[in-house]
Amino acid sequence: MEITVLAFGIAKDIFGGASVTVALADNATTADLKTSLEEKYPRLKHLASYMVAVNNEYAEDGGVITDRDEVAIIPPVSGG
Amino acid sequence: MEITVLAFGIAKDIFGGASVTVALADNATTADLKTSLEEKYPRLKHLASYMVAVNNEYAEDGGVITDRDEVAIIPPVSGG
Amino acid sequence: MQTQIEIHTEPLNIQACIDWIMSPDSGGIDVFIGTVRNATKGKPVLKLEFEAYNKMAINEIEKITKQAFDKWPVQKVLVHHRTGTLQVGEIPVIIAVSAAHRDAAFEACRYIIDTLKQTVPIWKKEFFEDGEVWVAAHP
Amino acid sequence: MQTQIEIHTEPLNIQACIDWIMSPDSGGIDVFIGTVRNATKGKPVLKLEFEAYNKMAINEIEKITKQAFDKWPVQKVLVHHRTGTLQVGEIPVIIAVSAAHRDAAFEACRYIIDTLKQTVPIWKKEFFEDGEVWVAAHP
Repeated sequence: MEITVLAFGIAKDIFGGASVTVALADNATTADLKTSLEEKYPRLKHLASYMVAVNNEYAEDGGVITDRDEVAIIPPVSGG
Repeated sequence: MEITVLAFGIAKDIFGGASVTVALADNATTADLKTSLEEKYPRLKHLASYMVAVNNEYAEDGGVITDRDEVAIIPPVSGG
Repeated sequence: MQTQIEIHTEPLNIQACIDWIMSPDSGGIDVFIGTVRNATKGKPVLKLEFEAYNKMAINEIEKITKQAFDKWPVQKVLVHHRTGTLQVGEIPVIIAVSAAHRDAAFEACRYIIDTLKQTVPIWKKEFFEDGEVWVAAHP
Repeated sequence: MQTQIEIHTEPLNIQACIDWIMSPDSGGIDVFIGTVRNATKGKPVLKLEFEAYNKMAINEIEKITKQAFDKWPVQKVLVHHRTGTLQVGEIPVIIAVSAAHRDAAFEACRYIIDTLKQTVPIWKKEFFEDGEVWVAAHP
């Protein structure tokens, strides 16, 4: 399946745009997504940390992603 | 000597005015002032507490008062 | 170390307080606004009257603001207190503190209002339907 | 339990926030105002840019405000956050909390800003004379 991943902050710079499309196996988890993105965009690994959000909630690494989910990469936040 | 004592808050009600004049021996202390006032105005003793201020500073009980000082009775404060 | 201390009978102006406290050096501002509550221990309050021993009150507030500057790295401190008759919803006190970092602003602001309530010669009378009382006067 | 949460690019309006938060039930209001500081670790800052993942940010702020209502007896909570380009001295965030008693207002306000900075998906880029940096992105 193809997943569109939204990017914010420095992740947008790393991906070169506000979203990227990633091909993942069906039943892929957020951990699989991270692995795939880190291969394509190694600079992700240099961040202090980053999270995956699924449907506007922080997602655990084991969670399964479907192509109906809204998926986003959340680099370290710095609001306020 | 005669001392004019300023009153605020409930002390104004107890004294029946914004100030009272008290006759004290020369070299009287704030403790003497309190004793004299409590005799004349026993309701002072029913307050949760009260302080004497001399020249806009809280005064200790042993401090000597002169007739050039600005003296005030400070009932429990409740500003803010 | 900049302070602005005022005690007066005019309504307090929040925007003017904010305008004074803001500065390009600061990263955080904490503002405490006291308001006249419509009840005390469940009993409806009609209005309040505040009285101050002005000169001494300014004096005591200056001491508190100096202590705040000694204790925390704060930049500006503002304390405005109103006296006279206040209706429910009106503002007796505004305290504003600016600092490079928010922790100092929060801590200093809270210290100032807590200490003001303990030491500054200002008195509040609450008016109820069935009478009036000087707050804290009696045990 | 009343909340007002907003994220937008318009300048934040302090007076409107105060007007919303005030109520005859409350005795104390604590307001935190974040401002853009002219320097970070001694280095002059020219401007900031804030970006938010709006829907999720609102979601996370709602969680924080609910936690505040669970933890403290507060009456109203307001969180306004600005996005886009901000100049030095401008206001990225206003948090206001009203309560019957001031302790709850202070504690909840501080909790909300502290937690917002840890969990809410908003990002800040600092612009210096010699470059720009996403704050907190790298170790």
